[in-house]
Amino acid sequence: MKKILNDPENYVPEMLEGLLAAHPDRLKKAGDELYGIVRADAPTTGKVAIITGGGSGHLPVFLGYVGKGMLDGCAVGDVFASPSVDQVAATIRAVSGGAGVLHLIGNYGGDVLNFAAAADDVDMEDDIEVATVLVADDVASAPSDKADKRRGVAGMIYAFKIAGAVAEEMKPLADVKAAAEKALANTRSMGVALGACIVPQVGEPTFEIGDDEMEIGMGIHGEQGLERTKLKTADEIIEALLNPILEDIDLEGGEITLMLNSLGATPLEELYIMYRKLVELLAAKNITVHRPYIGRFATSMEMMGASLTIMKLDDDLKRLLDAPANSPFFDQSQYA
Amino acid sequence: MKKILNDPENYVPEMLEGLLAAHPDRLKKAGDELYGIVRADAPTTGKVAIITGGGSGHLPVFLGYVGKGMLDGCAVGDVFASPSVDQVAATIRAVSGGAGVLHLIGNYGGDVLNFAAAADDVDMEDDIEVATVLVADDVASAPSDKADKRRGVAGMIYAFKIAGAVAEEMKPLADVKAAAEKALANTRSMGVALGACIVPQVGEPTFEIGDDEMEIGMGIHGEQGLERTKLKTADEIIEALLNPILEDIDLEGGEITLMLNSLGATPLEELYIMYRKLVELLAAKNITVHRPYIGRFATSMEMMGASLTIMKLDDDLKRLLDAPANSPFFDQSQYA
Amino acid sequence: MATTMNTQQVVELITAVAERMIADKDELQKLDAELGDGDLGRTVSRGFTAIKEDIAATDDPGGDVDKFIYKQGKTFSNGAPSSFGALFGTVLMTGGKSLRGKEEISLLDIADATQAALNALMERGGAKIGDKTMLDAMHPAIAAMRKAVEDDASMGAFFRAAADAAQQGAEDTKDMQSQIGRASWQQQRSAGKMDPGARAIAMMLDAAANHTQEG
Amino acid sequence: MATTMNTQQVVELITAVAERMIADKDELQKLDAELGDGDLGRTVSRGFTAIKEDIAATDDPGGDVDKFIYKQGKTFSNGAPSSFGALFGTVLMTGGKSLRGKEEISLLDIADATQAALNALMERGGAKIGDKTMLDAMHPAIAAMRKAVEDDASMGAFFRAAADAAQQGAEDTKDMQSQIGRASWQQQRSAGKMDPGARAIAMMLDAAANHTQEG
Ligand SMILES: Nc1ncnc2c1ncn2[C@@H]1O[C@H](COP(=O)(O)OP(=O)(O)O)[C@@H](O)[C@H]1O
Ligand SMILES: Nc1ncnc2c1ncn2[C@@H]1O[C@H](COP(=O)(O)OP(=O)(O)O)[C@@H](O)[C@H]1O
Ligand SMILES: [Mg+2]
Ligand SMILES: [Mg+2]
Ligand SMILES: [Mg+2]
Ligand SMILES: [Mg+2]
Repeated sequence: MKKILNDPENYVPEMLEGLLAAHPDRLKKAGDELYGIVRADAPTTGKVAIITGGGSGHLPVFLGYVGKGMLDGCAVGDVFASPSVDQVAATIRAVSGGAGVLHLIGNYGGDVLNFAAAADDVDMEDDIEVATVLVADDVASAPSDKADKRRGVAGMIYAFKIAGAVAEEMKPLADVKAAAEKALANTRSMGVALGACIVPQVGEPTFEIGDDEMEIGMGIHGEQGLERTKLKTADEIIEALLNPILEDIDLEGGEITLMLNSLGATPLEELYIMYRKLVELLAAKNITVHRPYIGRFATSMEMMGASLTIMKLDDDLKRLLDAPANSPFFDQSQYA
Repeated sequence: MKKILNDPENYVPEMLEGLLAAHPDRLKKAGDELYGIVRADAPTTGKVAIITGGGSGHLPVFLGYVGKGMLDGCAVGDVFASPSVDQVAATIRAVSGGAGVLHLIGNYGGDVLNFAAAADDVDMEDDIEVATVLVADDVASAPSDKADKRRGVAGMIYAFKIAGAVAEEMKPLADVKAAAEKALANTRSMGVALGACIVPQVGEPTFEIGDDEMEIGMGIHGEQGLERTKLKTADEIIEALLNPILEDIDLEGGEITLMLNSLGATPLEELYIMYRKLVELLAAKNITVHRPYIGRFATSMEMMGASLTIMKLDDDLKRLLDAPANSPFFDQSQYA
Repeated sequence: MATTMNTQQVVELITAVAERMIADKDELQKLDAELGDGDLGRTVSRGFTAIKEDIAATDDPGGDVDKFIYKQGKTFSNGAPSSFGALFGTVLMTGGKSLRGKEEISLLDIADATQAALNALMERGGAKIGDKTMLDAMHPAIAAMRKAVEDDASMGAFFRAAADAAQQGAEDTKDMQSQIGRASWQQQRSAGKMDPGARAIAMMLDAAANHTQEG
Repeated sequence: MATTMNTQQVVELITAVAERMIADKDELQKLDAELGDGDLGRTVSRGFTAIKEDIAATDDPGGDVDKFIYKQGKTFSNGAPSSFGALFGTVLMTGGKSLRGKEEISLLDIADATQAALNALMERGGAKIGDKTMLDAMHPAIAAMRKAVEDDASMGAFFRAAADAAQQGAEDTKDMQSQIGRASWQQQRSAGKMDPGARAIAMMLDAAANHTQEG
């Protein structure tokens, strides 16, 4: 296993200690709970707080979006594992500013169950109101008639951004929840993997893939995808990512934002090579692109591959997307 | 070769076309020269223009730092190759705002020669004044009595940031050059490689490295390093990166900024694991850290490994470092 | 032979199950790698290790049997926070709650507690019988438990019957298509593979049968 | 046999050298992989391909010999923008400039042009003789050229002597420690390896000798 680490069992706590040492001006623990990372100035009284959470190994997802204009806190699991009920509850308590808390989490069994149990706890024990929105944007994971079963991938970042902007406007919980739901109703993702990653505590690749192979639709934890094929060209790959999205949501003639995301090892150069073809394909459908995000936004450690996320825009979503936001991992200043 | 690309020969031009399609609001070609990337609003009349350049495959280096508060332009070479004299000259012409141009480039033979030849051309043909500062921050590449022979790595980003901030203040060429020189006099870097990358036109890894090996001091193009050893722990590795820097520049009791940089495939999680130990080691020497940069700032495509860069600060450098800056790859807003 | 258990006996039973699950975690790991993400072995070993540690750390690991079982549910799910961890935690917590006030528990109590847990799982997790989950091992096990109670079976026979039925239920999941959780993303391709959670339930009951038959 | 060349003959000579360098690029690639970054094979093949293309694209590839050589220097360095590309481009540009106004060039002219190029290289690149670079092949080659001129050698013998001296110079670089360029970062470890740029110069002169000896 080629990794820079000490004891694999300490991968996550040491990572979190490093994070807190690096950004004490912007992040802190949720009380005593190391596995709860919240804004340094949390809670913000009167503001709806938004938290997410899930397994580690996806930086900047999840905790990288804790910051002004986005999330208030994040419950952190071990690599590819859910945070526990107690960790989620500690996070909720640390961010609650009296206006309610929104759980904005990926549609993964463990996370869904543990966040629900934590919501019960803080409801009963602290009278904190919690609403939940599940991210289920990966079109590869279920057909459109079972869209609620889909898993959540990079699309969650658009939900963080949109709901976060609404919360920053001091809107009530129902509005923040509705904004997240609207963002997600307009969002679809699709990924491709070329190479596996290694969970530190396991020490072996999560899946096997031939030197000349790729898998379209693979999940970010190595969940089996739609099709294993020979490695295709960049132009073919981006088409294979775009087409299932276009079949799932009508974008023709509209305006979108998009995220072309490396799963980790795939270099930015290759994202731009794909982007070149992508704008061509979109232009042919009269789809215009606002504020493309091209980079590493949701990774699987050193996995090789990429994902495409598209969010259909209206004036409202566009304004909220453009609002400033800032975290140690995501800085969208007034300039851009 | 596991890469998302079309014809390997088109790796760089297709990457550049994608880049220009993605960021037309912030970047444009240097006239007709695709291999010259400049700010969309270049030239800025009366401002000293700063350009850099070098081989592709290091994003965000080099062109990723073209933007407000940093560079005005970048001449782009093929993967790991210098841009040509004509490409550099076209870039100079596109950014020159009448106040002179600073070449701020890595100390690599091809780049040094071609930028010098281009400077001759624009001096003779266009009366453009050019000054040159070479980045030579990699302590692994030569002993301190031959420090001018060292190669340039991630430390160049601090030089871009500091010199860029001074240029933005509309200071004359001599001041911008002096600022770059001061930044670099205070800057040292050291890297470690765990895994190789593949130059697309070559199709094979640039070097061989065993499954349980690492190489301290390896260059970003796979130049042989100081020592090949068994893979060490994160704590040992960061110490091996820090110690040669501490031997080369006196930091004890001072304030620094630092860049803990992934060479590509190494995930952010592992950088934070190293950072945890790094602050411990620095604290033991009474060295305090201002604004740590932790992420991917200078890569070698999918190379696995990391580098540490340290710049010693004084009030002046600190103010210039904190100034806002913005490019599609680097956004330092007023918030942070 | 006794057909009731006091707290001390429950502690011993759970400890025996824990040992077995930690020892055989690789089998679950492999099944989950086929159908899910390959962490179920780690989940059960972490969850049961947490329970063992909790038992070891408590001076009198007994106390009220309902509270003990409830607490081990919390311990399991906090120690192994995956789907199965949360769900099996719910099984123990709900089971514990349904035994409220009992000093000793009977075989019928166990059948009823398992039924209560099943209901809670369906409510919490949204799965139905036949969705290819741990429910498909629990459901036939409960029927077998009730039949064993009717037949005045010994505790050993009770758990053996439940274990066999659960194992058959786990085998039957091979013919099902996953409707919920990670495995559902495999859609048609999930057919032919055994559900790892169902197998985990069968394995626990088998360990319980071995333990009580020894006694 | 003639000891001067007109433009047409220079074009033929450069074309012959180009063919050879493109054919034997792998040898240079390997040497540069040992001591540098392994791109010298690609550099020479790209540079000489650019020259061949330029010659093919020009109706009358001749014209003034000085201008022709100068132009091929620009073509080489823009076509192969690495250290060697820039430096060998400088060789041709400086050589061309030193032939200003000539219709035909003599062997002495060639020796003088090579000397002018060597001086320019030292100025541009900052290397000295003995720093383990292409200079260490050019320097002995110039001495051999001058001796051949003194000895009234034929053009073929002139280039053969230069090529042999250059090759000996390249061999001698094995004993040197790199003082400049990428190879210098290897410090002591550079000893024992042949400088790839020096070998490239020797290879070019060998190609020139083969071509002119055939004629
Ligand atoms: N909603 C559910 N209801 C009942 N059982 C479930 C549910 N979701 C998952 N399971 C069970 O959990 C097992 C997987 O557990 P685990 O590996 O912890 O899941 P994950 O790694 O996806 O979080 C499945 O085999 C199944 O038996
Ligand atoms: N400053 C210099 N002066 C003379 N020759 C040099 C100099 N730098 C490099 N060389 C020659 O160039 C050769 C390497 O060329 P090349 O592979 O193009 O370099 P790089 O890949 O480092 O840009 C060396 O073997 C050496 O002969
Ligand atoms: Mg899991
Ligand atoms: Mg090179
Ligand atoms: Mg699992
Ligand atoms: Mg080279």
